[in-house]
Amino acid sequence: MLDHILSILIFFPAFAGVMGFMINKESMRAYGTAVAAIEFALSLWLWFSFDNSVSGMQFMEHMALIPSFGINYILGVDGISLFIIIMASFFTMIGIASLSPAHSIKNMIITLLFLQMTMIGVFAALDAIVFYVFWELSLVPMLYLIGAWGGPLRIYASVKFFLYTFTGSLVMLVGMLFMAYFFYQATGVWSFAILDWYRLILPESFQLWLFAAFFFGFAIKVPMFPFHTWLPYAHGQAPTIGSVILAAVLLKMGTYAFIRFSLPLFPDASVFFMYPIAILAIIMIIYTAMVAYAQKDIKQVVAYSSVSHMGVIILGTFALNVEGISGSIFLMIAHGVVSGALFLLVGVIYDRRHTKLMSEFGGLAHVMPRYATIFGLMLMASVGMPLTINFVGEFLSLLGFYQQSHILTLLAGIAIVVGAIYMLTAFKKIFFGEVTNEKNRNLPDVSKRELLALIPLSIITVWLGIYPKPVLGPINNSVEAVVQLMHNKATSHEAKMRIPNVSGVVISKTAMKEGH
Amino acid sequence: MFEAVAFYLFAFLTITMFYITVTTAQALYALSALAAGMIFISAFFFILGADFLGAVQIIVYTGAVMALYAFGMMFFDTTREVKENHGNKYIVVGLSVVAAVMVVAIFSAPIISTNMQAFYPMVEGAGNTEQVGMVLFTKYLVPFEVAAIMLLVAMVAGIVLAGKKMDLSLTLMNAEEIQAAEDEKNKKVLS
Amino acid sequence: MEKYLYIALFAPLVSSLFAALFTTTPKKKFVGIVASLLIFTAFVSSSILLTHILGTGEIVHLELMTWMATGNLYIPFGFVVDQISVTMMMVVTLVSTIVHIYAIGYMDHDSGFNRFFSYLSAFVFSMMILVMSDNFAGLFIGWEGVGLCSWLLIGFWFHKESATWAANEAFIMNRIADLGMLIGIFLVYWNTGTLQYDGAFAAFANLDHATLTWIGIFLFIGAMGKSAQFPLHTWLADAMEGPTPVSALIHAATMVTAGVYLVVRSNELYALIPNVGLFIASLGAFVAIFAATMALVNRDIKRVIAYSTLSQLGYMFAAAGLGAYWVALFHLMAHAFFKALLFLGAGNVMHAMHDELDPFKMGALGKTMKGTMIMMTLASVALAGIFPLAGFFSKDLILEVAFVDHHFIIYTVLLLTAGLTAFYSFRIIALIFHGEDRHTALGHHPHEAYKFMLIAMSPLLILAIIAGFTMKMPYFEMVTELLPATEYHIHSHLTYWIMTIGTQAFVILSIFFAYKKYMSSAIKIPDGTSKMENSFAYKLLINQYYIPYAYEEYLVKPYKELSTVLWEKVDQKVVDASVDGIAHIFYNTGKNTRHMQSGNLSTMLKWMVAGTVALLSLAVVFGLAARYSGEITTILSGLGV
Amino acid sequence: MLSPVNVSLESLNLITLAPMLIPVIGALLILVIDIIKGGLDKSLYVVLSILFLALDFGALLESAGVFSKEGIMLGVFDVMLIDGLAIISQFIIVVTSMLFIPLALTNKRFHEFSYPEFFALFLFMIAGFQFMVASDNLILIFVGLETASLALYTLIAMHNRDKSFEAAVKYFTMGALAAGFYSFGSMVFYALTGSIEINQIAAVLEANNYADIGFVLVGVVMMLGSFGFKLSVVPFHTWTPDVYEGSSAAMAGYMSIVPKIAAFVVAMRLFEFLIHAHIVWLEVVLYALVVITMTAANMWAIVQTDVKRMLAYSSISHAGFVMAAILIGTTQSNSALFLYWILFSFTNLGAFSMLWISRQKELPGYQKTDHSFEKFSGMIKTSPMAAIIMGLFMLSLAGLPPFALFWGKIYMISSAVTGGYTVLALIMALNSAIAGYYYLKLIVFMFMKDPIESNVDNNGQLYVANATTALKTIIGFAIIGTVFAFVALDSLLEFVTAFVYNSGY
Amino acid sequence: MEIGLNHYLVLSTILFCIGLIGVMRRKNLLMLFFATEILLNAVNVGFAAISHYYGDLTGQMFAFFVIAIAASELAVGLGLLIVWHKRHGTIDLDTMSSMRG
Repeated sequence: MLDHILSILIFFPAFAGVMGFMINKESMRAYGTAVAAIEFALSLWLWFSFDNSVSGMQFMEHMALIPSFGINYILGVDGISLFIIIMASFFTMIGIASLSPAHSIKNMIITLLFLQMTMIGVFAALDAIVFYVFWELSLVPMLYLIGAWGGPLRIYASVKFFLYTFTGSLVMLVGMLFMAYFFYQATGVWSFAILDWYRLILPESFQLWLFAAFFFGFAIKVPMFPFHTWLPYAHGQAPTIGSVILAAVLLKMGTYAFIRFSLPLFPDASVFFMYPIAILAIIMIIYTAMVAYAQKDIKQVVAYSSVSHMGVIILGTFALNVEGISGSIFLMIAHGVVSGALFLLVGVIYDRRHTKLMSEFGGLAHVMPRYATIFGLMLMASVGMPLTINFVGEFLSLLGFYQQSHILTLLAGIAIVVGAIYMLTAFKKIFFGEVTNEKNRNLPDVSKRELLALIPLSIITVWLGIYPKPVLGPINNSVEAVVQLMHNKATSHEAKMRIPNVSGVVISKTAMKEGH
Repeated sequence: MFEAVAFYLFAFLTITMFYITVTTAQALYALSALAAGMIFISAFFFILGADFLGAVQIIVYTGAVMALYAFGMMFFDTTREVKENHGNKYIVVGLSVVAAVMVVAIFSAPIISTNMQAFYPMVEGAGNTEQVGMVLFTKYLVPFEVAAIMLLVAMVAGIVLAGKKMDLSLTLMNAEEIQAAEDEKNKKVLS
Repeated sequence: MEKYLYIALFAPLVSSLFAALFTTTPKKKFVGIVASLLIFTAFVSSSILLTHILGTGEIVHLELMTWMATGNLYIPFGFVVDQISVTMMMVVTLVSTIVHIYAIGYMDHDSGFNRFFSYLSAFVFSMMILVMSDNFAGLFIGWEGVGLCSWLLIGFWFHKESATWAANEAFIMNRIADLGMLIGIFLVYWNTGTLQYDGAFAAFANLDHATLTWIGIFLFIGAMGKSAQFPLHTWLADAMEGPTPVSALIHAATMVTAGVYLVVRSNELYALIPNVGLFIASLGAFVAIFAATMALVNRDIKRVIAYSTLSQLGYMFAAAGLGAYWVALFHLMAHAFFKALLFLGAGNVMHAMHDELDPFKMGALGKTMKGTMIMMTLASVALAGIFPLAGFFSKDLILEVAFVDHHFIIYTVLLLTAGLTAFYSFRIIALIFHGEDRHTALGHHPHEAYKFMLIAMSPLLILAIIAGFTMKMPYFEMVTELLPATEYHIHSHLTYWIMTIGTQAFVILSIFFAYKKYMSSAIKIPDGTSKMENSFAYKLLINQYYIPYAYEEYLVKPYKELSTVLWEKVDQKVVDASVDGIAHIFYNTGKNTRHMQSGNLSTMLKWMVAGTVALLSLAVVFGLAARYSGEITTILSGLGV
Repeated sequence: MLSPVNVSLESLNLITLAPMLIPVIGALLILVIDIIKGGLDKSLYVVLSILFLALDFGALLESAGVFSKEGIMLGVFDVMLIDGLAIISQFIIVVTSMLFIPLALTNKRFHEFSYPEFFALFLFMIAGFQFMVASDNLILIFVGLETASLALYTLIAMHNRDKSFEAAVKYFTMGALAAGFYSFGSMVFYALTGSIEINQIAAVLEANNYADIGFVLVGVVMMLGSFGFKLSVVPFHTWTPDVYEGSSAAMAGYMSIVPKIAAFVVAMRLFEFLIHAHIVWLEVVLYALVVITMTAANMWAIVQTDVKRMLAYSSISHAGFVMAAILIGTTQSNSALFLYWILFSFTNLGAFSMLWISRQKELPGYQKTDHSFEKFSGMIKTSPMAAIIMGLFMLSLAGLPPFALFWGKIYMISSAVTGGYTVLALIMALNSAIAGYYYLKLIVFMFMKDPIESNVDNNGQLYVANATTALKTIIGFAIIGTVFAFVALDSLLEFVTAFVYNSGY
Repeated sequence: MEIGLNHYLVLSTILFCIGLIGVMRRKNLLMLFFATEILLNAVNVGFAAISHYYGDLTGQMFAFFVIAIAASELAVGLGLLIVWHKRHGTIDLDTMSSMRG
């Protein structure tokens, strides 16, 4: 069974989703939760069976799909994708479990299960086309989620989300086809397998163009400035569960793809574009943080804060060293947990008041102390308080990038200041002060169902903040392999300089220290 | 010399006739001019030695086609002056003149491949009709048969469209109306 | 000894978590008691560690577990108890024990009683991590942790707008400095390959001067924030919105001194870059007098004390900057005792006066609050540096350091500040406890604080009195195991005596002047009419040199406006609009050209002919050009093209 | 004197005629049956048609087998040309026809299906298309084309309502003009080369090295005009939306596939040798036409208010997309053309069938046209299954993986990439994004809007009002073909590539 | 002055263009169909001429089939017109523009 665990992980939710059509409306939530829980258990089993000491791909599956055009169904996980997969299944589970009553909940749960399939598919795919299939397919359930259960502007938001990302990924698709063509020219065989592509060393000029094509697709997904404007709409209009999954998992596809595709395939181009991208990332960090500060809607604040944090992830990725990339992957998980939790939290008051305007609230800490506490915890995680999950990622990302550029890191570091500004201001507006709005006077505190989602997230936030090793270790191993690959493949002198040579010494050094 | 005179004469005539056809407001004039033009064209065929074609032209066109058109004209009652709402004349004339000038500009130069080897050369001594028949029933047998099918199609189409079958539209009637119409029909049969 | 280390470290955490269990329940006294006991346990453990170190000179160093490890980076949760950290631990645990006990009384009537203890203990825990960590990352954990607790505690009364505002201000301002610190840490890592103190310090010797300078500067920026050095000082005065025990513990004794601790801890670094040290010293001296001047006129007793703290921090930095690390640390310790005492006394006063903070509205409280008066007066004496109280030994030593090192400007400034310190300290003493009774008219009926609160304060009082002459030499011997053991002696005895006596006289004169000025019955509640209040100097000082105003006006507001502009104008009108614009181009093109499909057959035919003719024209032009290419070339060459 | 001709029967290679003759026989049989006994139910004719088409399919399989063994076949005085293109396209024509003809078995009665002439004409039309693709003789192509077209005009008109007559007249008139262009173009080629067989035209032009290119181009332009009309290339496309709107959804869906593939094959035969000869003019013009057709049609589709009309524009856009294959002119691109069209036929079959089963006879007030977007409002609530199926077809049309058209799309774009047309590849990709908008529009209506009251009351009956088992089966085929296309893709690709390659394209 | 192939081609072109004028200009469908007949006849002249000058029969064949096609088109076209005329009493093409945009 372990030979096919990834396929099972991918298709089990979809199968269950199809079966779900037969389930009675009343029992749908229980069904959904059960399926998601099984899926989560499976993903935990995956983690359990995962060999931490191996840096390459594990649980590989291979099946011919269109061999004459080089398209094959290839799956596999390494330390980079493992945890994002677990996170995806985790969030689906708690998302469904904590779902607040909505119309057509059956459709919603089925949609979520399909969404889960696509999410896991993206992170497990090792064939560019299979990857692309899931990548694009993930848009559809999300489109439906936003469009059917969203706010007043939901149709605009969902269509914008779909078309924007769709456009970007089409450019990426052209890039992929080019890549396959180059591979064909070099070897005489068509192949879309990523691991095959890794072996291909392209001249720098080709790398630049292909990098740009891939970048376009990924950047919109991340979303990077100036391609980010779909996100506030999507988040602002999406139902809570939609925002949670969007922020926690879907955005990670972009950053994950950078690490899976852009860096190892185009090391020279990565170095070439490092500064421009870093500058974009910094604009993202500071600009969106400032925009977040100007928001009136709490969900928009969280949405923009997402963009801001994604900037740090990008920066860490383009540190091109083990510290930065590990940090950025860790931050992906961290950001998923924290912003997912924040969106859930926003959903809590939205469910009660059906408004997200901060001016409607104030003094909620009196009325809903538990809620305020959890919000406060997540707020602190969001601003990167040490011993919370976010700090580890942010610290490592910035630390990593510092090797590449001092001044840019200094600028990027402003994140910790501006992040605090908008977050604290928002917190103050909602929770502090006297209760001025009568409607808020008798709001119930978080319910058990909501706690069901929030408590595990809080625990993870603190646990991985204090003890990130179980996650960071496997990530580190895989990232070292990636960086080494990049170093070996780099052709230009500058790239060789910029990308460190991770020799075996380092690993043993770490191991020695661990022993000590 | 005779050839040149004939060419220019008939060219002038056909052009005039066709010009009248497309410009006159009287459908009858147009029809007559068209018929005349067609006959003049058959003159070219005779000049060019395509006797069979000339005959077909006169018989099919001037005979059959024109008769049909005349019938149509009567049916549509367009013997009176036809009022047509013309849009921008400049576009029409402009486009046509440009097209003519363009093609003439190219065609005015001699075609390079004048010494073409004929694939189905005309045979000295055989009549044109004979030759045509020879080619038509060997090489062009299949197209000929397909043309027959085409004519059959046209016939069926004409019958279907112009016949009674289109009078009642089942598409537009709902189930009850169709039922009523069928009952009506059956009644007639019975009575 | 590991056991005691863990107890010292984790007892506050346990205390915090324990109290946290009761945050949503009504006040429970035992929460406070248990918390105090646990903190006391930490204190006892610290004491055991202290005796251990004093006895054996052996440093306790251990690693709890790995925190982050990736690539070359390896950060453990490592703790070290050496002479420096044990000093800090003692100060922290002692003051916090006292503050905890004190708070049981002080927070008696507050609905957030349990929550308060949770926060307070969490603070102690963070502080312990800060001082005990054996690496920069661990330090940073504590660093941020205390920031967080400070935020929670300043904003403890979150229904008050001013409190939450001050909390956010403190947090954000600290964050600015933390960025500097973070960069400093990055620099350390990429240049030395480690963040452990021992490894990093050992590697510093091989680094070039410029790098070290940058490291020094960035780490010091971090210190500036936490210790509220100019220009990041405004939060400290505003932080007085928090409950008074918080001010005593965090904003006087412990957290604000973290910056000093950092500089002292990094003494091996700063020893290599004396120019940065000089800058630190100069800044310290500047802040000392700068803060003291603001304290002169302020009409809020807690703020006066806060400025005083600021001023004293300036002293410490002056000492540390000049290389006298042990002196700085000593002053830190002594200052913690008497400043905490002063704050707690002020707390008593506040309690008695129902949170009235304007000393001009008090007067003659000495009659009802004798104990508090004695304590505060003695603390002020200590602060002013009168022999033989603690301040004399620590503060005058700093003056000597400046003198001995021939930094006469710094010396002069610090000396002047000493006089100002005495003046403003006794200004409030005089206004609160002596002179006319101005409060009864305002309807206040002050009473003395609970006895146990006073008893709790008494250790501080004792320490404020005796710390100087009893502890200086043993302390010196202990701490110089790690720190440079420079003794500062003025070689000429005559000079020494002249200086000492001169300073004492100057200070005592200032005290008398203060008493004379503010005990007079002519003191009225200022109403903005007096000549002094309209003088430029007064306005400058009461408005804190207009710095908060400037920050508000030139930083906060523009930031807010820029944010709004970025959102409404840039993000929506430019970035988003251009995306929508592209979409609209397609949509509108479709909309405007759909009339091409007019539904009229004639038009359709025209389009078809037009399309063909257009293509035909292209074809013919191309064909003619090809046909006459020879001629065209000839003509063109004839034209000289 | 003419010498008598002796022709041996073997040399005629009559098998090449078999696939075309079968539907002709079928059509005649139907006519005969109608004469003998009128008033028989349409199901008889439907099944008869399917049977003859199945026979046709069998004959095609036979030809395919012969082709793969012996290569290109010429027959009946070299008029017939059975090569890979002819076989693949006939497969597409026949299979699509087989799938479309059961759409006649609707629940409601519609005029055209009530008359056996419809089925006879339908089979004649198929024969016409088959002749058209299986020859490189311009005469036979012309005659085949006209046979098919005339039948098609009639089939459209037989829907028997004002719009369908209007559509038929428009189509017919423009078709007549296109026929004029075609014959003029043929004349030019004939004048240039003395031949009307494409391979000989190519050979002669090649031999004199395209002397007097202007002359050649005049012929090319006329042919472009004619096939531009058939393939609905902008600006010759104007008939398409009107005709689609005017005819029944079933017919419209059929028209979006079969006539076009026939025209594509002829266009490929006609233009490919010119592209291979690197006629710059043609490359530029085709490039422009492809881009304009794709983009403009997409932009017009965006602003449509009727789904069928939107699909009409969308099929123009798809045709433009596929036209790129002719421009690129590699084996990969030509295979991509067929692959794309096969996949497209399944999806479009599904989409139009879905429209067909929801066809009403009387339009409620909120609906201006047969299939206006409002009609589908909130469909997910009233008939979820139908909505999901329709949504899948839309996604497939939008080129979303893993649905059928996605694979066609990537193979086509890949061929552009391989052929060196990078910018074109990008434009093609980005056009999919524009197209996404209007497909999404329908999805938005179906899934995100609230249903109209009356539809809630009758529980979504509207959307399946016309459905019968036969129609549902067809939709089932379409769904399977759309969703699970990737299963068969590899063998399909190999088959198509082999056939195209062995035909020399 | 010899009459060459070019003369005939030019004539054919001119006639074709006259046909185009008619196609574009005519609003009466019946008269529009006249114009399409002109188009086809124009081409036939060309074919016959080429056939003559090349001494090749193919051109005549084509012309022959063109005539057949013209006749069939006429049948279908008239059928359509009759249906339309029955319903609307007019064959002016301006009356048929219910579909647009």
